[in-house]
Amino acid sequence: MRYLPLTDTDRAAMLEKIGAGSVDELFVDVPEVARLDGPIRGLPMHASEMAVERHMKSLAAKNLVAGDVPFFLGAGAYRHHVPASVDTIIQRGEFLTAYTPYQPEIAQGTLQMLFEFQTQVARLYGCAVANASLYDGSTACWEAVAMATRVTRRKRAVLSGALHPHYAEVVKTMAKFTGDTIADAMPAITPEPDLGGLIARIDDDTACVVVQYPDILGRISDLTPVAEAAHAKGALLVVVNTEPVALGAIKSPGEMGADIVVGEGQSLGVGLQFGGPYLGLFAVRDPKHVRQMPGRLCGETTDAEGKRGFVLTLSTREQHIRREKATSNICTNSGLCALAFSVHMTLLGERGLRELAAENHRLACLAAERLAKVPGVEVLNNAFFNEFTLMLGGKPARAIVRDLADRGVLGGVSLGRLYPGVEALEHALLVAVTETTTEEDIEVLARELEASIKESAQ
Amino acid sequence: MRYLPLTDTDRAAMLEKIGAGSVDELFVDVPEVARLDGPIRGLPMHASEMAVERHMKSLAAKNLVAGDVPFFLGAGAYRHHVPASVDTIIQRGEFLTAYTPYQPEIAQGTLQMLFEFQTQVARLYGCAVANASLYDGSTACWEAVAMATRVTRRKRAVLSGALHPHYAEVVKTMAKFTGDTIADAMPAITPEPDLGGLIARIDDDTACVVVQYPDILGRISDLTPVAEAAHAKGALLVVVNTEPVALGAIKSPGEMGADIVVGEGQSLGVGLQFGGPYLGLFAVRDPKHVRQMPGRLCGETTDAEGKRGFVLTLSTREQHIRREKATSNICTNSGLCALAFSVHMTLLGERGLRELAAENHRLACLAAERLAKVPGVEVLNNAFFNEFTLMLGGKPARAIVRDLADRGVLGGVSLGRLYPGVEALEHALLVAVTETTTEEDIEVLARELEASIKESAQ
Amino acid sequence: LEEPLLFEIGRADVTGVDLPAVDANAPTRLGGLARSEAIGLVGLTEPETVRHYTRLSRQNYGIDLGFFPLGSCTMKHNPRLNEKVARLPGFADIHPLAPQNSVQGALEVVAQLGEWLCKLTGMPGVAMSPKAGAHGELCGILAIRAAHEARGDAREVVLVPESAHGTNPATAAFANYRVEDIPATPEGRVDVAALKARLGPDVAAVMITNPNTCGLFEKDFREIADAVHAAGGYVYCDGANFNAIVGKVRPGDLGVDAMHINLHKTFSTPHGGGGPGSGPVVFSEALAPFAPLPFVRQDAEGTFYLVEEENREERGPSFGRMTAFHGQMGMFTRALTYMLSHGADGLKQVAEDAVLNANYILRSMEDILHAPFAASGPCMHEALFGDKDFTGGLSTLDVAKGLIDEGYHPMTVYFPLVVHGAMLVEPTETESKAAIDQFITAFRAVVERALAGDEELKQAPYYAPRRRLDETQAARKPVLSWQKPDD
Amino acid sequence: LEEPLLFEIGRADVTGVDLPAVDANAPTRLGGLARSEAIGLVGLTEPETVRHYTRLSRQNYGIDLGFFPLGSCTMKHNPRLNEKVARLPGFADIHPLAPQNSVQGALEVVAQLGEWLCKLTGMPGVAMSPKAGAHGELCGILAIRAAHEARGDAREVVLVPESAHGTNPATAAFANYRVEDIPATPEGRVDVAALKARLGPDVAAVMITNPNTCGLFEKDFREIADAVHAAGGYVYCDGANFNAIVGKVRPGDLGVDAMHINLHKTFSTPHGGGGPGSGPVVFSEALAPFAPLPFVRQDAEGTFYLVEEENREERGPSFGRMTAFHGQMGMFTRALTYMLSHGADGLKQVAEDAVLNANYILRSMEDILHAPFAASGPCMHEALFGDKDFTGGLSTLDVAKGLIDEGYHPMTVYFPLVVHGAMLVEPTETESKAAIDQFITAFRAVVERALAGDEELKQAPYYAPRRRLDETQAARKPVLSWQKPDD
Repeated sequence: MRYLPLTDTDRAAMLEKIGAGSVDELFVDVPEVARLDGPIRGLPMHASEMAVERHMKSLAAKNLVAGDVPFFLGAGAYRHHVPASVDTIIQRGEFLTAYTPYQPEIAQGTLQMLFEFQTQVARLYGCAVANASLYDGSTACWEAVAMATRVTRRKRAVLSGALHPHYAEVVKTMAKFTGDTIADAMPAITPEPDLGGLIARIDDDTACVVVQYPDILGRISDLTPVAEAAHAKGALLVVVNTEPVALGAIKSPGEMGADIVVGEGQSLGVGLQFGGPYLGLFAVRDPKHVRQMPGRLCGETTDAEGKRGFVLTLSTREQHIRREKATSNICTNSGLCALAFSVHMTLLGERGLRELAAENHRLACLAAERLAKVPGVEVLNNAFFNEFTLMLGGKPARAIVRDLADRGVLGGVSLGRLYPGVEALEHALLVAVTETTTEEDIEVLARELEASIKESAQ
Repeated sequence: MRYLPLTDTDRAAMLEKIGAGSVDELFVDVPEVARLDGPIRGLPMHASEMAVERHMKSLAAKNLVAGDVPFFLGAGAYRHHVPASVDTIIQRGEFLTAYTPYQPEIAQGTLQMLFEFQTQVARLYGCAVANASLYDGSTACWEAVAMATRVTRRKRAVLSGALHPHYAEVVKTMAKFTGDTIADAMPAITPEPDLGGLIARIDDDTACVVVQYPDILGRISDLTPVAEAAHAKGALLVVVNTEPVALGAIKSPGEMGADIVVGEGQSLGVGLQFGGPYLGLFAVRDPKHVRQMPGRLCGETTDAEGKRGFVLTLSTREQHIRREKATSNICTNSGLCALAFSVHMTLLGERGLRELAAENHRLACLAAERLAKVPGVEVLNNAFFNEFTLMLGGKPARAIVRDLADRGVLGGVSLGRLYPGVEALEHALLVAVTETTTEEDIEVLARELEASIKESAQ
Repeated sequence: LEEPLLFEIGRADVTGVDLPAVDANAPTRLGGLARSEAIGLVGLTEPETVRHYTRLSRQNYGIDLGFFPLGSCTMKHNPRLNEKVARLPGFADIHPLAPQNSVQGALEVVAQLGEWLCKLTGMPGVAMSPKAGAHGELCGILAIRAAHEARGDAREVVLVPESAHGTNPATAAFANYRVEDIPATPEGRVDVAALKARLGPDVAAVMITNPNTCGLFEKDFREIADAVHAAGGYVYCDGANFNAIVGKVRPGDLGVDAMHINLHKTFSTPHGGGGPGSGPVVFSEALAPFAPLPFVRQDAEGTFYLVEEENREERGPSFGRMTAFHGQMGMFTRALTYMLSHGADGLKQVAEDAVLNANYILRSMEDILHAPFAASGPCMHEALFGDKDFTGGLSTLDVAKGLIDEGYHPMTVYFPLVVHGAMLVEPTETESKAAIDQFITAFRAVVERALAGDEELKQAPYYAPRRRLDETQAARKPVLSWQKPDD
Repeated sequence: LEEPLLFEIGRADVTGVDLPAVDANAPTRLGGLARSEAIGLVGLTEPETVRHYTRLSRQNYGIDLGFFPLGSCTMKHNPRLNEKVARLPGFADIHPLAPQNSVQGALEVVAQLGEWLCKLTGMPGVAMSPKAGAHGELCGILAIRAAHEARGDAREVVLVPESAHGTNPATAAFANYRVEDIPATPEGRVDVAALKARLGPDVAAVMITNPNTCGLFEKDFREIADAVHAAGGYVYCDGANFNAIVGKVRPGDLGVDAMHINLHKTFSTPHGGGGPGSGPVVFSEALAPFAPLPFVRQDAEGTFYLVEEENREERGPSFGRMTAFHGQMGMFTRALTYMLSHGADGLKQVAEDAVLNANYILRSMEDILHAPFAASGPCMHEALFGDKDFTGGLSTLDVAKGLIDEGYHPMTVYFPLVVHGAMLVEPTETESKAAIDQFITAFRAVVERALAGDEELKQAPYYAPRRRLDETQAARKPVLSWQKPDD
C-alpha cells in the first residue's frame, strides 16, 4: 500500500517494544459488539493509482466543462481566468501541507501571506480590517448578522429581497436556532432595486440591514441612503458582495457607509469547483469592532530579537479559548483559497484589477446590447457590472436553460432554479459575462436563445 | 507585460545612471544596416495568458491523445503510468529553475539526486558506473560507439540489424563526419535474432558491436556469446536498451558481459511527449573506463567541515575545460528528466519494478495470444518482453495503422514507417503492451485489426 | 534574505496579467457608481510574484518537510493523485448551478462519497454540505434540535466532557443550548456514573469525542448511548478522531446519532495552512430526515438529482440550508480518491498503523516523560504526556520550541485541558519507523533537557526563521493590516 | 536535518506503487532470460518519496528563490503558463510515431515555432531536432561540412575566437576540423584584421558568438561575414546570447549562415538543474538544403507531414539524422507559448530590458571593480569584470562564495578565459530594479572585502547547506555510485 511506510517487520518490532501480541490487542477497549471481523463489507479493496485515476476520470468525463462551451453562469460563482502561477504556488508543499499557524516561528509564510491578504481585502472593501477568511460568502453573511446582533445587542435583521436566496436561506436557518428574527422578502423584478422599501423596514429593534451589491439581479445602486437610514436607527449596514472583480469598477461598500462588508472571494484564484471550497471575506469599516469579529485574525508583532513577525491574534474571541462564549464556533478558515485569492490579487494589482473589471464590463455591455435584440427578450437592469437579468417574455427560464444546455450552451442561471415555485420570478434569466467570454460566445447565446424561445412557443 | 518588472520610471532612472539618453544608445554597436525600426514584422504583438492558453489548447485539441484510445505504440517510446507525485516533485521551483550545479554548496539537491540516479541506472544495467544522463537513447548510442573507438583506438563499429533504425541512422550520420566505419544491416524477419551472423561480422578492426536488447522487433536472446566473441577480438560489446522496464524481468546487459550499456530512459517518469525531451542513459561495466565516458558525472566528496557532499567531477573530460580535446561536445544533460526517472524508480523500488515488469509481460502475453487468433496474423517472436512483431500476411502495415487510427485505435508502429521503401519489412507491425493496456483494449485491437485486414483485401 | 511585505515591493502601476488598458471613454452602464478613488492595491509581475511566495513558503513547515506530530490535528501525507484528480476540468471547471443534466458525474461523486461514509460508519444518512468540522458539528446539533422540536420536546441542555474540543461547547451554545460539563475519570475517560446521573428530560444530547482527546477509546460508549437514548436524548459523536478507528469500528454500532467527519483528518485532504476543511455528517435513522438541504438522490433510471428547493413546502423536515451551493466539492474528489486508493482493507490498515505508531511512541517515552493515562492500557492514535516532572521553571511550551530547533514541528500543547501541560503526539500512519525512531531520539533529548532544567531551552527556538514572537504585544495593540509608515 | 541517501533509507521490499504481486507460476515468454539476481534497487512509499525530494530540493538555489546572475547561462523567469501548456495531454501524451493524421496539432507546433525562429532571425531555413545548444552547434557545423563536400570542396580549418564557449572548438573538432584561435582586441572583440589575414581556401567556417562572451556586440560582424563568404567559407554564429538582441536585430541581416538558438536561454524553457535543453538551428539559403531529417512540411491542403525517410534516396542533400524522433517537443510547446505571450513587441522589450539591466550593473560597479571593457562603450546583456585589484590572495572564487552568504547565486566565474578572474554578470530582463539594486549593494560589499583582502572571505560560504567542497578528492578517487559501507 503506497501510502503506508510500515513493513510487517517494522510492525513486529514495534509490537514487541509495546509488549502487545498483535495490533488487535491495541483495540482492546472497543466493545466486542462493535469489533469487525475483517474489512468493512460492501466496499472495494485497495486499488492502484492508475485504476483510481481511471475511475475518477470517467466520472469527470460525465460533466460538461464550462471552458468547453459558451458559458454565462454566475449568481454567486463566476468563471474568471486564473493565471497558471497561482496553482503552482498553492501546490508548494510548504503551503499545501502546513497546518494552522499555531507555531508562528515556523509558519511565517502562511502568516505573512494572511496579513497581506487581510490588507488586500480591507482595501478592496473600503474597510479598516479584514479577517483571515471564512468558509464562503453565505456563511460569512450569517456571521455578519450574528456580529451585528452582538454589537447592537438587538435581535432583528432586515434582509434585502435582492440578497442571494441561498444566503438568505442560510441566515434564516441559523436564526431559527439562535432565536434571532429575520425580516426577508422576495426580489422585486424592477429595473432598480427598491431601496425605499428596504429603508422603510428598518425599525428601532433592527440590528442590521443586509444588502447585496451588485444584487442578485445584477443591479447596482448607491447604498449611501441605506447606510444613513440604518445608522439613524442605530443599526448596522451589512453589504454582501459576491463578485469582488466588480469592486475594480465601482465604489466600495466602505465608501458608501457599510459597517460590515462580507462576500464571496471565489472569483479570484479559486475557480468554480462546483461550489466549493470557496472563500468567505469579512471586513469591518470601524476598527473598534475588531474584537467582535468572527474567525481568525493575523497581526503584526516582533520576535525576541526585535524582528518583525506575524501571529494569529485576538484568539480570546475564539472557541478553543472561550469555548461556549466564543464569537463563533469556527476553527477553520479557507487558508489555501485565501492564498490563491491573494496571489491572484497580487498578480492583478491596482492596475490589473481595474483593467479586468473594465474588460468584464465592456463585454457585459456588448452582451446586454446583443441579447436585447433577441425577439421577446428584454434586459431588466438599468445598471449592472458583469451580470444582468433577461426577461424572457413569459417563457419559463428553467426549461430554456435546460434546452440551451442540450444545444451546448450554458446560458445562465434561471431565477426559477433559485426561487422554485415562485411564479413571478420564473421568466427571468441571470446572465453573467466575464473576460473569459468571447464575442463569438455572445453571438452563439443570442442565436440559440432565439431558437430555443421560438421552439418553446411551438 | 507580465514578465517584465521594469516600469518606465525605472528605465528612465537607470538610463540616467548609465548616462545614456535612450535604450537605443545601448545598441550603438549594431551596424545601421541591421537596426530594425520597430518590432519585427509579420509576427503578432504580445497577448494575454488567457489568449495564449486558448491558442495552444486549440493546437493540442488537434491531436489524438494516447490515453483516450486503445494504444499499442512502442518502438523506442513507451506509455507507462507515471505516479502523480513525480510531476509534483519536478515542478518544485528549486529543481525546475536551478542551473547545472556548478556551485555545489547551493546545489546539493540536484547533486545528491544525480548521485542516486547514477546508482539506480548502474544497478539496473548491471554496470559499475553510470553518468548523469545524456540527451536521449539514440545520441547515447552514438556516444557509446565514439567511446568504444577511443578505448580501442579502432574505427569500425558493427551494428546489429535489429538496432532501432533511428539509432543506426544517427550513428551513421555522425560517423560520416568523424571518419569512422559503420557496418550496419537490415533486420532479418526471423523468430530469433541472427546472433551468429552478427558475430561473423566482428573482425580485428572492430571497436564495438552494438546490439539492442530487447531488439527492434521485440525479440530477446542471451547476448553472452556476442560478448565473448567481441572480447575475443578485442572489441567492446555495446548493448542498447529502449525499455528500462524490461530489465525488471530479464537479465541485465551487464550480467551478459556488455561493456557499455546505453538506453532510453523515457519509460520511467518522463512520458511520451511526442519524442522529447527524453533521457539518455549511459553506463560502463568496468570502472577503468570511467575517464573515457561522455557527459556529466557526479561524485561524492566532503566539505571543509568534513560533511559528505557531492560535486560534478572528472570535468577534465569535458568541453568547457578541454575544448577541442573533450570526449564529447555535450554540455547539457537531461537533468529534469533524470529527476523524473529517479523519482519514479524510487517509488517503484526493487519490488515495484519487478511487479511492473511482470504485469507488462503478463498483458503482452495475453495480447500476443489473442492477436495470433486474428485470421491472417502471426506473431513472429519466440520470446519477447512487452513488445512483439505481428506479420500481417502480406498486408501493408503502414496502411493498416492509418486505417486503425481512423477507427480510433492506435494499433502499433509499422515497420513500413521505420524502414520506408524496404519491401521485405512492410508487412510487419510492432505491437507494444504496457500496464496501461486493458484487456478490453486488446479485444478492440483484435477486432478492428481483423476488420481492417478484411477490408483492405477488398 | 528577509522577504518584505507585498505592499513594500508592489507598485500600483505594475501588473502580472496582460489586459487591455482601460478606455476612459468607453460607454458604461454603471449607474454613476464608477469608482473614483484608488483602491490601494499593489501589483507584481509574474517573476516577482513567484519569488515572493516561494520565499514566503520557505518560512513554513509542512508535512512534506518532516514529521508533524500535531495531536488531534492529524497531519498525514497528502497523496498527490488527489491533487491531480481535483484539478480535472470535469471537476474543477463546473458551475454549482449548472443544469443537473450537465453535471451528472459531479453529483455521482457526491453520492459515492456519501455512500462510502455511510458504509464506513454504519449510519444510514449523510449531510454533505458542511464546510468544515465545526460546521459539521453545528449541522449535527441543529438536526438534534430540529428532531426534538419536531416532536414538541424542546430541551435545554447539552452535556460535554471536560476534555472536548472547544468547538463542542461553542456549537451547542450557538444552538441556544446550555452547556454542562461532564467530569472525566482519573483514567482519562468520561465518568459514566456522573453522566448517567445527569441525564433527564432536559438533556437534549451528549457530545462525546471517540476516540477521545486523551487518545483513549471510550469503552463504555455503547452503555452511555443506550442511557442517553433511554432518557430521550441523542448522542453526538465528535468524529475528529475517526481516523483511529476507520475500517475497524463503525460508530453506528456504538449507538451514535450524528457524527461529523473531518475529511482532512481521516481522508487526507490537505490542511493548506488552516483550511479549507470539509465536514460531512452521518446520521442515524432518527436524525436523517432532518438533514440540511441540498442533498443528492438518484431516480429509478439512475439519473442523479439535487433536492435543493428551499422555498418549497415539500422539502420535508429538513432543518434548512447551511451554505450556498452543495459543499466542498474539491475536498470530496480528493477524499473519494483517497478512499478508492486505500479500499476497505487499506483503511483498516490506516487505523491499525496509526494506533501502532502512537503506542510505540507512548511506550518509548513513558520511562522519562509523565504519561498520565499510560497505565489505562493502550492508547489509540495519539499519545498524551504532561509536564509535571520538568524542573527549573521549564514547561511544555519550552519543549515544543526546543523540538523546532531539532527540525520538528511540535506536538499539540496544552490540549486537552484535563492534563497539566498536555503534550499530545499523533504520528499518523504515514510515518515510517525510521522517521518515528528519529523523532523519539530528538524528543527524548529535549525532554531530558526539560527534566534537567536547562535554562537555554527557555529561549528556543534558535534556528527557526523567527525567535519567539510576542503574542501579547500583537493582541494589546492589534496591527491587522499594512499601513504606509507615514500614514 | 541532513537528508540521507535514498539507498540508506529505501528498502528492497517497499514500494510506492500498488501493483499485483508477481505470480511466480505465471506463464512467461522470456526465452529463458528471466532475471534471477536482485537488481539492487530500493523503494520508498509515496510519503517518504515526497519528503526525500522536497528536502533535497531545499538544498538547491533556483531563480524562484532569488537573483541568479549567471552570465552566459541566462537564468530568467520560467513562466508557469509554459509548464501548464506543455502538460496538456494533447502535447504530453502523444507518441512520436503516431500516425501523422492523428498528430496534426503537434506538427503545427513544430511548424509555427520554426516560422517564429525564421522570422526572428531573418533566416529562411530551420532544423528543429537538435537536443541542446551544443547539439545545435554540431548540426550547424555538419551542415557546413555537408555543403562544402557537396561542391567537392573539403576544407580543414574552423576559426574560433579565444573567448568562445568550449563547445565551439569541441564541436568543430568532432566534425574533423582543425581548430584555430582568432585573437581578441584589447576592446574585447574579434581582431578583424587577424581574422581576415587568416582566411583562405582551407577555412571552412568561422564560429563567432554575437553578442560575444565579453558581453559586447561584434560591431564588425557584417564585414567579417562578407570576408568569410568571399573566401568561400561559412559563418556560424553561436546563438547563446541571442536573448540580448532578439526582436532588435536579425542575425540574417548580418550575414550569418547558421546559428543555433538555445530555447532555454532566449525563450525561457526551464534549466531543470542542467537540462533538458533544445537547440534548433536556423540556416541561410546556402545551408538550408543540408538540414537534418526529420522536418515538417505543409501540403497544398494545409495538412502537415513529416519528411523523415532516412532510407530513401529522395531525401535530398540532408546530412542525415541527429536523433531519434523529432526533437524536444516539450520545449517547443514552452518556447512557442513564451513567444506568443511576448509577441514581437514584447521580445524587443526583452532585449532592451536585458541590456539596460546589464549596463546599469556595469555602471554601478565600475568605480570599485575592474571592468576591462567598460571603456569600449555599452555592454549588451551581461557585464564583465576581472579580479585584478583584489588583495590578500583573494580571488574571483572568493567573491563568488561570498555572494552565496549574501543570499545570491554567484555570477559566472573564470569565463571567458580572456579576462583574468573573469566575473560575468547577467541580470536578464526578468529582474526588477529593486532586486538589482539589492544585488548591487551586496556585490559591492563583497567586492570591498576582496579589495581589502578580508581573510574570512577565503572560507566562505558559511551559511550555505555545505561549506566549500573538496573537488580534488572527488576527482582523484571517484566515488560515482553508492556502495554499502561493508561492500
